[in-house]
Formats: sequence, C-alpha cells, structure tokens
Amino acid sequence: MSDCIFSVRNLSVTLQTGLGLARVVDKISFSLQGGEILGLVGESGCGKSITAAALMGLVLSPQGLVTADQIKLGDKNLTQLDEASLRRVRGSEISMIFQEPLTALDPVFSVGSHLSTVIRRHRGENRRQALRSSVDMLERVGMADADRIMQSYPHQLSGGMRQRVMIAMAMACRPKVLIADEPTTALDVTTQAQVLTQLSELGQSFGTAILLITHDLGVVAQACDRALIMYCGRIVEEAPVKALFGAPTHPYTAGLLAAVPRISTGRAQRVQAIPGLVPHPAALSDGCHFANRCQRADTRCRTLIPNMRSVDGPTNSHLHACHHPLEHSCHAD
Amino acid sequence: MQTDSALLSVRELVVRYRVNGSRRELLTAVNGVSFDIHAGSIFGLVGESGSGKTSLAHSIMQLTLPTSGEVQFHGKNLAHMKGSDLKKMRRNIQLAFQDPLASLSPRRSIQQSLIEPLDHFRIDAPEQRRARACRALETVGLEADVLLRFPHELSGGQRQRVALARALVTEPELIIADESVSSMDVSVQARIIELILNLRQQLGIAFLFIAHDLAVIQQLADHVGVMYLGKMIEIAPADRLFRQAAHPYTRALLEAVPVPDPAHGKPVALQGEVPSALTPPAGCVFHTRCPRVEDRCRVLDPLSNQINESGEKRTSHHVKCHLWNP
Amino acid sequence: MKTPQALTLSRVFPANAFESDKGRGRVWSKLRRDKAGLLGLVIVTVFLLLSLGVLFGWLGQGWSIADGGRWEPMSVNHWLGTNLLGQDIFQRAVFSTRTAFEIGLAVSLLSTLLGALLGALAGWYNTKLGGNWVDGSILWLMGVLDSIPFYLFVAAVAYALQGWPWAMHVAMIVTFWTTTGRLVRAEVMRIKSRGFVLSSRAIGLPVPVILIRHVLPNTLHILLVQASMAFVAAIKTEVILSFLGLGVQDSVSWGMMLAESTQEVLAGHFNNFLTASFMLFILLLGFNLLADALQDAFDPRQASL
Amino acid sequence: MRIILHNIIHGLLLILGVTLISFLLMVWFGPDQTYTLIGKNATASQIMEVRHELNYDQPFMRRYLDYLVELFTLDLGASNSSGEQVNSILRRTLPVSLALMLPGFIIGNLLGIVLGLIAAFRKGTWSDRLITGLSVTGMSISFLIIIIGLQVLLSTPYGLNLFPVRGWQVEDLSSYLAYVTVPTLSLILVTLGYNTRFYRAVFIEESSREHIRTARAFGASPATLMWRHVLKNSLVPITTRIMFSIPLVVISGSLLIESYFGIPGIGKVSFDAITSGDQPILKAVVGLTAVIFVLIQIATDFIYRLVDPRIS
Amino acid sequence: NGGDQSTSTEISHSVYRHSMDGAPNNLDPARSSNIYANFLVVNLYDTLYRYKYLARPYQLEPNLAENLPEISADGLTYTIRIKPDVYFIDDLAFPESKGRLVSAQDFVYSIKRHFDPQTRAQGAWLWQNRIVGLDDWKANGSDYKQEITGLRALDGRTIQIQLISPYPQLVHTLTQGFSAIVPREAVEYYGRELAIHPVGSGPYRLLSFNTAGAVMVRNSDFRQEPFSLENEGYDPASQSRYGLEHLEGLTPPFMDRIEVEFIGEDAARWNAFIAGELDFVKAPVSQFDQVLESRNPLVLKPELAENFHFQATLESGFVHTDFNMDDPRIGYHPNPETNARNKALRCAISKAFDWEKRNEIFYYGIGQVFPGIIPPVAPEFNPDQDRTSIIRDLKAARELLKSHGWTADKLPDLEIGFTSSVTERQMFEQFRSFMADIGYPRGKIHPLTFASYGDYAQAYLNREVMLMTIGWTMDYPDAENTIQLFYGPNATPGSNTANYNNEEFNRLFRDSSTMLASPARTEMYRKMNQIVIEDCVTISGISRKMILLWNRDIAMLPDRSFLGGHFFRFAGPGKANFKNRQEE
Ligand SMILES: Nc1ncnc2c1ncn2[C@@H]1O[C@H](COP(=O)(O)OP(=O)(O)OP(=O)(O)O)[C@@H](O)[C@H]1O
Ligand SMILES: Nc1ncnc2c1ncn2[C@@H]1O[C@H](COP(=O)(O)OP(=O)(O)OP(=O)(O)O)[C@@H](O)[C@H]1O
Ligand SMILES: [Mg+2]
Ligand SMILES: [Mg+2]
Repeated sequence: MSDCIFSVRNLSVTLQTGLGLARVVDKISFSLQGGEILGLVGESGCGKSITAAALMGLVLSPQGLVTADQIKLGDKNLTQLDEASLRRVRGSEISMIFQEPLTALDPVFSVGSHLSTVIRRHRGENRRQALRSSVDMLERVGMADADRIMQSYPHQLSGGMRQRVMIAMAMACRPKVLIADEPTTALDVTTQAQVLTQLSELGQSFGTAILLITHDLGVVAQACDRALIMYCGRIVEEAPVKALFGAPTHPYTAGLLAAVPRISTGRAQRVQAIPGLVPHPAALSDGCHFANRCQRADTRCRTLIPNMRSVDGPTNSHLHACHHPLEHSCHAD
Repeated sequence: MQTDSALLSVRELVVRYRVNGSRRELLTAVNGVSFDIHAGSIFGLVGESGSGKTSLAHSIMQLTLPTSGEVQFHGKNLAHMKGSDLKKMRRNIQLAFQDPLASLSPRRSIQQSLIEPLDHFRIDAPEQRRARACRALETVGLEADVLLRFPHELSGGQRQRVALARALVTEPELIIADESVSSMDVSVQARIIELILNLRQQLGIAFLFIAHDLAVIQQLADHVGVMYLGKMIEIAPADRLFRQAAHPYTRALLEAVPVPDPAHGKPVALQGEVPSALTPPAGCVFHTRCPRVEDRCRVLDPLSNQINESGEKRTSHHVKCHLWNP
Repeated sequence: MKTPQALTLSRVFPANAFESDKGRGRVWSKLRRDKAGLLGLVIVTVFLLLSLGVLFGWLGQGWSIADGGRWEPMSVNHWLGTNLLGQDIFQRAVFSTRTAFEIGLAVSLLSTLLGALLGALAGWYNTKLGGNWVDGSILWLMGVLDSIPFYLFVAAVAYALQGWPWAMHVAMIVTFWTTTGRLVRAEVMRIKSRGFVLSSRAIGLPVPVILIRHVLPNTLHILLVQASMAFVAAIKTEVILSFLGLGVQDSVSWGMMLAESTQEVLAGHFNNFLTASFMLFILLLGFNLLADALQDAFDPRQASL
Repeated sequence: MRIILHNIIHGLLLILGVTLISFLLMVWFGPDQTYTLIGKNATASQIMEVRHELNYDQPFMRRYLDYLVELFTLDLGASNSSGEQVNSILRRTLPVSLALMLPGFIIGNLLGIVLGLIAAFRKGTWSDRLITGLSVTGMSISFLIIIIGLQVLLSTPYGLNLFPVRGWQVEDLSSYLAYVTVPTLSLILVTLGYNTRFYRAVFIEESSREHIRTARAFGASPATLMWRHVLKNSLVPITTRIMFSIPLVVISGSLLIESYFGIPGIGKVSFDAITSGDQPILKAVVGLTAVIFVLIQIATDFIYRLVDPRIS
Repeated sequence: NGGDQSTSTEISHSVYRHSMDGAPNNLDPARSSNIYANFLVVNLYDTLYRYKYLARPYQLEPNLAENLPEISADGLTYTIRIKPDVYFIDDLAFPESKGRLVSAQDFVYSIKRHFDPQTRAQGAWLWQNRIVGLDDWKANGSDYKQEITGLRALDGRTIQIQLISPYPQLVHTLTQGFSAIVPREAVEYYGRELAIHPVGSGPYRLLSFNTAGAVMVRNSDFRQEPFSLENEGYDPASQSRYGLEHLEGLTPPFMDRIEVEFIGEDAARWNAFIAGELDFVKAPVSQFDQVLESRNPLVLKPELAENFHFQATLESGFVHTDFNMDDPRIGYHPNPETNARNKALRCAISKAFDWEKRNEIFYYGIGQVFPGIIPPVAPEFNPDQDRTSIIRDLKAARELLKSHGWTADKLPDLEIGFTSSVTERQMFEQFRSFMADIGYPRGKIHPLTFASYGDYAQAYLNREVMLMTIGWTMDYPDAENTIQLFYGPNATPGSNTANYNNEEFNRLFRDSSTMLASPARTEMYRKMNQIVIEDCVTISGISRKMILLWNRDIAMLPDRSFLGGHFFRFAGPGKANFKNRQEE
C-alpha cells in the first residue's frame, strides 16, 4: 500500500471574483496511495471543492486559471494531457462525487440511466448487465426500492438519495482515485456508516484511493487514514488521523477540534467557534492567512508565509505550516 | 391538550406522491405526522434519509399540497388562508431549502435574492433594506462582498448560509431549516448554533430544525422528533431523548454517530433489509431492521404511546413501538 | 453573547465596492469586453443613426425621384445605380432603414414581450395535463390566431383599422407573438418546478413577480432569438402587407426593394437585390451579434476572465 | 378519462372559436367573390343573383350554423370557383403537399439541430462564427431568389441541368426524387438559417447547466454531452418548434414552392381560396387547421411530459 | 427490340407542351370567363364556329356548324345546320357510358344554361336582350321544358336563332368557349363538378386538371376533316418559315397529347422552357433583353433562333387608365364651370402622361401606343390617326391647369387604384413622377391598393375608385367590343368603368351597333373614338407586344387572342419527326 498512485504538486487556482482575481487555491501538494482514504477538512469556502474540480480538469479557462507543477495519476501527468485524453481518464481512472447532487444530476435522465450509462461506458457491460449492476450499486448504498429509484428522476428523490446516487455512480466506475466532495452530508448516521463502509471496501477491493472532503471530523476520525487541513486555499496541516486528533499542531486544527459538537448524555455542552472571520480570498494578507484569528500570531506570522514542515522528524508523515505550532496536544478530553 | 398555544401544529399530515406518472402507484412520503411547535422553541427533526422530512417541510409551507391532514399556524389552517392572512403567514414562516444552489435564482445576485423578501413584505425603508441584507449575511458569518456575487460563485457552505440568511432576513416567527448546517465546517456550525439560540432568545423565533447531525440537534433543540419511513416514530424533549431514547431506531441512530476520535470503534450500520417506501412493510415499519423485533411487530402497527407521566404535552415523550405498549 | 462583527469589512474593501446593484455595471462591463458584441452594437447604432437621419429628413429623401435611366450601373450620381424606374438605389436603401427600424423593431420587441408574458402565464398555470382556465384561454387565443389564415386576418385588420398607420404593426404583433408564446410556455412549464421558483413561492411572491423576476430571465435565450427572427419576419412580411393594402403605402423598404429586384434579377440586374439583401444582412448580423453578447452578458454563469 | 374529456371539450371550444372568428372575418372583411363571378356588363340584378347563389344574402348566424353542420358532417360542399368537391380537393392536394414538404421540413430541422449543436459546442470559435454568419445570411436572403437561383443552377442548361424544372409526375421513388429534390433543397436553404439560429441558442443555454459538468466528470465525450445531455434537455423547445410548424407544413404548404415548381398542392389552392374568397375551400382549410392545432396541442402537452419528467 | 424503342421515342414527339401565364379555375363552358379557361374549353368542347387558323385579319370558319349561318334579310333570323355524326365522348354521364350524337337541342340547352342562375354562368351578357324570349325565359324561372321562340332546334341538326334587333357580332360570340356545346346529361350527372369533368365533342378529352396544369389526349372519335392550308388562310409570304406545309391533307388533331402548364411566375416559366420542358412560352418582359437581339426590327438572339420559332404579336386588347366620371372631384359636376375645370384637369393629366416612357420601362419599348379606344388589332383601327393625345406636352398641360385656375394647393387629392403587385406599384410611382412634372404635389397622389382583383373590381364597379387602370381583352375582332366600354347604359356595374355618359356618343353607339361591318360603321366608330379622346375620359392606351417562342420541333402558329386554343388541334410534329412517324 505504499505505492503512490496520485500526487499533486503546487496546484493553484485563480478565479475571477467580483473584487478581482482571487487565488482560491494556493500551491497545494499532496499524494494518495492505493486504497487509502485521505480526509480533506477546512473552513467553508477555503477552496476544497475548487481543488476537486481542478483536479478533474473541470475548471475551464474563462472561469478560472489552474496551474500545477504536477498532477500525476499513475504514470500519467494530467497537466499535460489534452482534453480528449483527459476525458478518457475522467470517470474511469478518476471520478468525483459532487457536493450538490440535485443540480449535478441530469434532470431528464432517470437514475437507472445515469448509472447504467456510466457502468456501460467504464465497465463495458451490456445493457442488461449494466442495469443489474446499477440495482446492485443502489442496494449497496442502502437504497431499498431500487426498482423505483432506478425509474425515478433526480427531482423525485430526497436529498440523501441523490447523494447516494452520485456515490453509486462514482463507485460504479471503480476508479483509481475518487474525489468525494462532502458525500454524506445529507445522510443520516446509520446510512452514512453503511456508505462509508462501502467506500472503504472499494479501496480494499479495487485499490481505489479516496480524497474525502468533509466537515464532519467524526467521519474523518472513523473513515480516514490521513487528513489534510486546509485554510484559505493552503494546506496548513497534514497528518495521520491518530496524530491529528491526538496531537494537532496547527492552531487552526486545534480550533476546529474544539468546535466539534459532541453528544453527551447529560446537558449539551456549548462549543466555541474560532473567533473572527475567514478573509476574502481576493484580499488575503501576506504571511499566514490564519494570523488575524490566531492568538499566537506575531509579526512574523503576518509577513512570512510558513512552509510545510515535518513535525515528527524523519517519518515525515505529520506536516504543518505554522511558525508557532502547538507543542503538545491541546485537545481536551 | 392545549393546541391553541402552539405556534405551528401539524395534524395527521399525509403527503403522497405519484410514482412514475401513474395515478395508482402512490408513494406515501409523510404518513400521518402530528406535532406542535411552540413560539420560541426549537423542534429538531431527525430521521432516515428519504423518510419524508423535506416533504414534511414543503407541505407545511404548502409548496406541495398535503394529501390530507392539516397544518395550523396560530390556530388557523394554512390551506384556507387567503389574501393578507396568507401574506402574513408567508412572512412569518420561512424555509431554508435543503438544496441551496437549486433554490437560489441563478441569474440574480445574492443581494437581489436577499432583498427580495424585504421588498415584498415592505420591511424597512427601501434604502435600509440593503443594510439589513448585509447584516443578515454578517450574522451567518459572510462578508458583504457576497452580496454582489451569484449563487454559483459561492462555496457549498456559503450558499447554505445565504439560504439561511434569506430565511431569517425577514425575522419570521418560524424558520424551517432543512439541513441548513450540513455543509458548514464545525467552526461556522458553532457560530450558527449560537446565532440560532440567540435569535430564539432575543426575537422569539421558533425553528423546525432538520438535521442529521445529532450533536447539533442536541445543542439546539428543545424537542426532537424522529422520523422513519414517513412516520414520526418518536417525539420527546431533547434532554430526555438523548438520555433515554425509547425507540430502537433512535437508539441505533445515537449509536451510529461517528465519534471524532480515531480510537473509538467504527460505527455500525443497521442490519437487516431496508424497507421500500412504495410498499412499506406491514406492522411496524421498522421491524425489518429492528434488533428487538417480536411477532406482533410484523403485523400490528404500533400506536403512539406516551411513556412519561408528565401531564403536560410540552414535555411528554411519545413513541410508536410495541415495546412500550403496556 | 457577542455577535460576530464584520470587522474586516470596512478595512479591506473600499465602501463603494458594493454600491452598484442589479449587476448592471457587470452586464455592461462584460459587454464591453465582448468584441463581437461590440461590433454588433456598433452596427445597430449606425443603422439607428441612419434611420434617425431619415426620420428628421436629412437622409434618403430622394428615394422616389426617378431622375435616372433604367438600371443604370454604379456612378457618381447614383452610387449604387438605379432601379427599373431610374430611382436611386442608394437613397432607397437608406430610406428603408427607417422602415426597418420602425417596423422590425416595434414588431419584434412587442411581439416578443407579448409572447413572453402570455406564454409565461399559460405555462405557469398549466398545473396539470390540460391546464386550468388561464392556460386554457391563452392556448385558445393562440390556437385561434394560429388557425386563421394570415392573409384573412391581415385583411380584416386592414379593413378594421383602415388608414391607421400602425395597423400593420398591430397585425404582425398579434400574429407573431404566438410562436414565442408557445416556446415560453413550454419553457416555463419546465422552469417552474426548479428550486428557486419554489423558494420564491415560499416567500409568497405574487405570480407576476415570480414570472418576471425569476422565470422569464431564464428564457432570455429564447426571447432573444425569437426577437431577432421576428425582426426578419416583420421586414419580410411588411411587403406582403403593403401589397394587401396595409401599413406604409407610400414608402420604400428593403422588402419592397427585394420584391422589385426579383424581376430585375431575371433581367440580369443585381444592384437592387444585392443592396437590399446586404443591408438586411448587416443589420441582422448586428442584431444577432448583439443578442448573443447580451445573452452572455446577462448570464452570470458565463464569466469572463 | 377526465383528461380526455377535458381535451375534447377544450378542442371543441377552440374549433368553435376559430371557426366563428374566422368566419366572421371571412364574411365581413374577406374578399367578395361576387365580382369575380359576374360576367362582363353585369346588371345589378345579376349581381344580386350571384350573391344569392353564393349565399351572401343569408343572415350571418344561419350561414355559420350551416358551416358547423358542414364541418361536423364532413360534407364541405364544392369550391365556388372550380365546382370541385372540397373533400376531393383536399384528398388530391394534401398528400402531394405532404410528400413535397416533409423531406425538406425534416432535413431542415435535423440539419439545423446538428449545426446548432456544433455551433453551440464550439461557441466562440471559428466554426461557430461561420455557422452563425451563414445562418444570418440564410435569414436575410429572400425565398424567391433562392428558388430561382436553385432552379437555374440545378435544372436549366445554364447550370447543371440535373433535375426537372417543374412538375409532379410522381410514379415511383426515382421520379419522386427527381421532382422533390430541388424544392426540398430550397426549403432547406430557406429554413436552415432560422433553425440553426434557434437551436444554437437553445443548446448554448442547456450546455451551461451544472449537470453537464457532472457528465464530463464521468468521462462523457463531447458527442455524448451534446447528443445525450444537451439535446435531451432541449427537447421541450425543439418539440414546440417542430410540432407547431406542422400545420404550416401540412395545411399551408408553401405557395411559392408549389407555384414555382408546378406542384398541385394545397398551398396554392388555399392561397387562391383566400385571395379570391372561395369560401367553401377557405372554410375547410380553416376548420382543418383548427382541428390539427387541437390535436397538436394535445400531443405536445403529452410529449412535454414524456421528454421532461419535471413537467407534471 | 430496337423497333419498339424507336417507336416509343417518337410517340413523345406527338406531345405538345404548352405553357400559360395563368390558370383557369374551371372548365365549365358557361363559366370559362378568362382566356385560360377558354383555351382549354374550346379544345374539349365544340363551338359552332371558329376563326381560320392562319388568316389575318381573323376570318370566321364553321366548326361544328356545316356552313356560315343563313341570315334573313332583316338580319334577325339565323339558321345554322350542324355537322352530322358528331358524337360526345364516352362518359359515365351517358347511358351505358356511350357518347351520344350531338344535336341542335344541345346547342339550345347550352345557351339557355347561361340564363339559369344555378349555373352561375358568366357569358349571359353576350346574348342578353338580344334573343327573342330568352330573357323572359329566365324571368319565368329558367324552366328548361319551356320553349323559346328565338332559340330553337328546328330538327336534330338545325338551329334557329331570332334576334330582337340586328346583332352583327352574333357569329363571333359563337366562336367563344361560352357558346360551347354541353350535353344536358353531363350537367345533370356531374352538377357543379362538370367544371372538372368536361364532357364535350371537341378534338381532345381531359386526362387531368389541377392548379399546376392540365393534360388532354386526342379524342380519337373527332371528326375527320383534312387540313387545308389554303382553306385556313395560309400566307406563304409570312408563314412559310413555320414549317406547316407538310401537314397539308392530314387530319387534325395532330398531337396525341397536349400538356398545358399553368405558370404564373415568369422565372419558372422561362426556366422550364429553356430546360426543354415546354414547347411554347410567352417570354416575360423582364427577359426581353436576353431574348431579343434588337428591338427594331424585332430580332431574336441567334442562339435562341437556332432552336426556336418566334413571333411577336400585339395583344388583342389594351391597357388604359380611366377617370371615374361619377366622381365630382374629377368627373362630371352639376356646376358647368366646375365641370369644365375638371375636364381641363383630366386633359392636363393626360397630357402629362408620358406614354413613351411607360412603354419604354414597362413594355420594353415594343408595345404599341395608340390614341383612344380602338386598339390596333381591331379591323377598324386607323393607323393614320391624330396622335396628339398620346404625345406628352408638359407645356400645354401646365397651361391648361393655369388657365382653369388649378394651383398646387387647389388640386384635388388623386387616388389611384390598383391591385397590389410590384409592377403596379412601380407604375403608380411612375405616374406620380409624371405628374410631378406639371407640379402636381407628390403628397396629393395616393395609392389605393387592393389585395385581389376581385376587391379592386368590387371597388371600381361600385364607383369608389377615382383613377383606375384597366386591361381589356377583346372578345371578338370588332371595335364594338372596346367602344361599348364607354357606352352610357353600360355604366358600372357594367363594363363602362369610367361611367362615361355622352349623349352623342351613346347615340352613335346605338346606331352603329346594329350595323354590319362597313366603311360607314368604321367611320362612326372613329367618331366615337374621337369623342372619348376629346373628353379626356381616359388616358389611353397601349397594346402590349408579346414575344412568343416555340420549339422548332413543333409545326404550328400559336395565337393567344381570338383564336384562343383553337390552334391546339393544328399543332403538329415538325417535319423531321413527322417523317419518322409516317414510315412506321
Ligand atoms: N465561480 C466562482 N467565481 C468566483 N469565486 C468562486 C467561484 N466558485 C467558488 N468561488 C469562491 O472560491 C472559494 C472556494 O470555494 P470552494 O467551493 O472551493 O469552497 P469549499 O472549500 O468547497 O467550501 P464548502 O465547504 O463551503 O463547500 C470560495 O470563497 C468561493 O466563494
Ligand atoms: N416529487 C416526488 N415524486 C415522487 N417521489 C418523491 C418526490 N419527492 C420526494 N419523493 C420521495 O419521497 C420520499 C421522501 O422524500 P424527502 O425528500 O421528504 O426525504 P427526506 O427525509 O428529506 O430525506 P433526506 O434526508 O435524504 O433529504 C423519498 O422516498 C422520495 O423518493
Ligand atoms: Mg465545497
Ligand atoms: Mg430532505
């Protein structure tokens, strides 16, 4: 499991916003190994979805500008592929679950046709096989009356069902890399558990590496092997989940963890938001973007961009980008 | 039973959809749901995906007309409202949609979308409406520059907050929030939770808060309803529910909440056959997956039982399960 | 509890950054960057100026003077030659610009508007197969207008509005809007189930507001293309109507020039035909480029970098 | 069942309305045939005679009721000018018009769709500019010139001289092709500009939808994107455009094509009837158009629901 | 085998493909009011008389009649015998579908039909108030059982017609399609649909008929009457180049099949002709440049002359623009002074009218402009007539206006009526520019357009049009036919569209109308012509010249005027083809 099948180096995305150009993704790098689930967590609006779209080659030139030193999938460098070859890669080797499933599904095609088209295209099955596989996929993600769902159109499904249809589609392709953009937000926890199990089974049986974008740190803890913490378009911390939850080093990570609401049997405990607001991507200050919300910030933080550094020495598995990292776990409880 | 004091009361609401265009095949998305929401209280609604929560919300708003049952607002039947009554009602119940991208006009800027209800209900002087919209955005943690953007230019979480801002910009009496915090990071979520509690406290706004995140529900809700396959299988005051959930499904839910601690064991999904909404199982709808199923569960539809002694409706705990059948 | 403050707001952005509303500035700035659209705008403006010139009597006034010989070639006196009667083709072409604008523009704008409004109403009230009475009546009206032969209808309008100079416009508007209306109706039937319409219904917006603000902007592509087609149709139909005794009797138009030129082309004289076709083509091209650019400019999803 | 009943009632109302209004127009404003039917040096009494023969002297309601009876018994009387039974005129000319117009209509729309797809897909590129430019040219050129030009080019010794200039001696497929080709080409050339322009606009709108992005993410090829997703989502406006031009094709035919190519179709017959005020034919044409519109209206409302599940 | 093959190619040569610039709307003789209908009707039915094929000026020739009629001394009784053994074509209308003998009764019946309102006939005016008892018969309810004294079949083959007063044009009327002989059985069998199921005894029978064309095939039972050049009035000097000689002695009709195409559009007609799909075309004016090498003399382009015969003929009619004399703004006025002023205005307008330019621009300069109302084809036409009325004289016109106190602001608004078409519109614009030259303000001359000829006719027959342009096609070669256009009692709804009413003119007309052709009558005609010119009732006139082209493979001399379609039966294969046929 140590073979790296997907690696991204210095990916940046610049978008046109009302206030001018904004670099919403700023030189992020990471890599994925076969069968691994990598969590991507970050403040809302920090550029996770854009990263995902950029990796898929779906940010088109009039809307945004994508630059990357390298996006390597297997032995292909996606940055150097033309649209036609990219198209062959998409879906079959790298596929994606979109964040907002209603608008992402074609309203005039039934669920069955969505699924079976994808299955026929990428698995080469005939129509009947594909239909059967589609039903199977639906059942795997916990949809009961698969017959009805197959014939339903997206607008006839509940939010969670649409999301599961997207998941089924993406899983049906058996890609090498799956980018899942908040795939389980509309699912109740029991269904979510089932879906997450399916996702990790996908990794086990087909070696699929999954980039799981989520806000639910519980999900990260339960399902991911490693996690990236993103803030304002930059990756601020990267660590195996154990280390991350056990000893977060970046103040932002720590803030996030502190804000996680937990169920308690007694009275609900209030959680604390990280004070301050996320700066606008078009008006980012120099230095560490988190500086103006960070209690530990000093002038260095405001002027100098912190680089990614290894925390735990040679193993190189826990990295952070902070001038004043937390030395030990501040994780209460 | 003093239903009159309730802000919103839902009685035996049924919503059915036609399936595949045929007249005969009907899918019952909401099956005889009743509950009350009192002014200034927060009613948390959880349930399985596809159990009819959105349908319930939409039918309360009269966006999909309920097949039967009624919805009363201030004791008046919504379905019969007309003219200024209706307008007042519209102003006082706002819905934040589950699908924010789809629910915002693609060709209208956020500002236009936010000011629109203000214009319509003539809230504030025209020149102050922009400021008010701006404030609403700020309260949900967005900056004013979002005003000039279009829905597709926002991130998922931002859109969700815009949808929420749109619901609260008119300061209604009741906000129905359909999974309104699901795409927000925990920090923002915490902020929104704070905001909601504040709004409730200061303005007395009541919420019907639909969510999957039980932790959020626990933080917010006074009452919690649990839906399964169109039925409200349990309603209880929040603290009671989290302390001693009565229905096996509720318990399964609570057990499946992923804990943000890698050391903790992985949550287990429910076992058993997922029932079809089109042909719901006979008897208790949950019996196919219930760990404590008995024979009668397979044939008899359990009635709603009150299982605590509290005489007051506000604090009573109802459950639809044979286990609690005396 | 402390309410979150918009601390960063005034610091980072100049206050006027958010002043402009409705994205009007945005539309214009997008348009300005669209070269083809600008070209279209220039063309349309030039023609508009021409027609104003005609209206105020500065241009093309010699359109009916027959001081040349039959079918003279291009010359200094007659830049584009003369027609059968010896009238100056250039003058006639210029004079026709006014007719084109007066008829083409009025008809295309109003018929599109009428089609958009009635079509939207019909589509909105088509709540089930068969529709309700609003849908029914509008469909009925469309059906009636479509089934009655155009000539018969026009003759009737001509008779009823005898001598009224706008009779021709009325006749065309009344018959042209149905196509747009049907297209819009169908489009609205589709759009009205989309989420944002639902959300405006949830606010309780009145139907006309929903239709005009939320639904119709999403049919803009159809409206624009229909308007440009109605423009051509109006210019071409104008001849037929003048032949039927309607409208501008005593004037010239590109349509009229084209009608004249059919005979001339047979006789091997192409000036009239080429001039009229070319003018029509250029103006139409201008309109189409502009319409395309407008569609892009009004569509926030078509961002430009 | 209720829907069918509803549609029938609605259709009847439409037919009543159309017939009433158009009959009113016909009677009050339509051409008066008297003066084409009287001989030279007619006297006032002869004029009265002709008017009586034409039923012009009957009260309006009476004539209208007669019309309805004729319509519902399908006994439409005889043409005032040729004396031929209207039914037999329709039977004779309708199939000809259909055979004449259908190929051009179908090909014109198909080509328009294809070109529209190409232009929409390559929006802003040279191929798009070329297609748009050509379609604007097509829209601004006059129909007559196209017909005459094609005739000269394809059918006379000045040009290729491949096809007959005019006529309609259709016996088998090859003669059909010989006679139908040039008219069809003219029809296509004339309509293609409009079609392409229209379809392009629709396709562009549909291809900017979010779900297109999804399809791309799942590896759909440009062809799949356009043919499956964009096209299917555009079916509603396409259906509308095509369906509601059917009456124009079937009933109105094309006067110009028929008279330039010497084809005995309904276009010329109905045009002549309108301009000369031949009421029996006119009444039949109007009635038939109304019926066809009713049928198409019902059909399209069904089709909408077939092609777009969101329409309920 | 080879023999068969050649036969089949030759058969194609016995088809004549004619083109017309308009379409008949029906083929019922009683309603064959336009020339297109007449063309076909005289081929499908028999008329008693026809004109000689080649003789010019036109000469009457018996057709179904055996001889020219015997006319009683008082000119009131005509006796006509018809040929024996002439049969109607076989048709379902007859018992056992067998065509029966044509009898004198059929003629009587056919004329009576015109007086039966149910027929909606259009030819009654030819015999109205002419034949004893016929008008009464109609007044009594058109009962076919009732006999008419003036119109009787004396026996199966003898017809007797008694006139109220002498009617010298009667025999001419019997050449027209209106007088064609229709069997009663067919009328009763087909009813109104007779119009598309002609049942006659003419040289051809109908195969198909629709808006695009008609196809006729030879009536194999048509009477055998050998063709004689001499009898048809052959003039070797002018007619030898048409290659008719080899037809001498053969029996018409020569062609097995006649296909007539109705092509209103000039371009289409010409293209079809050039592509070889037609044997005959009347060249459109717009093509004259391409067709003619020179105008004077009229010479065809050599490449066309190689393949086609050609003839330039004047139309049998003329175009003129009438003032509505019933309109006090321009016509008669009770106040004599105003009356005189109006006349001056009319004359000024006439003088300002530039016939030369009109001819040049719209008729390629080859039409024949003539003064007054007797067109050049009429035998009574005077080539040496005074032409001042058609010569433009702006000075005189201005003078006239001035002397009668017409100033620009006093001039009445003129409304010029016409049916909408490009050419008519251009003519209107030209008229207006003519008038501009005498200072008639442009804004005072208005177009009054009508969508169809019917509307136009309705308007001018109801005297609602101030100035109207009328084209008149003569029914027979006698100037009476055009002069009657200005006869007071014929005022609208009659054909006197100018509503002209001049005592002297009326008297002369009455007197001349009963006279047989004679120098005295011609003199009277010319006098009437002069009266009309002097009263400035009409701006007149021009006879258009037609350029007819036809295939060299066809031996014939086509005619578009009085001969009507009678020449179809004489259209034969050219000599080259003919030989092949004979050898077979
Ligand atoms: N089309 C666009 N034009 C301009 N700005 C955009 C556009 N799309 C997204 N943005 C901005 O880019 C930033 C990153 O957006 P992105 O959707 O990647 O956020 P995200 O991390 O997915 O957030 P969330 O968790 O809320 O979905 C946001 O600030 C958003 O406002
Ligand atoms: N328009 C419709 N036509 C037919 N069935 C529908 C329609 N809308 C919803 N349904 C069905 O109704 C059921 C309830 O849907 P609903 O959206 O209310 O669920 P939900 O509780 O909101 O689920 P989620 O948590 O996934 O959003 C589902 O089975 C869904 O498929
Ligand atoms: Mg996102
Ligand atoms: Mg939902």
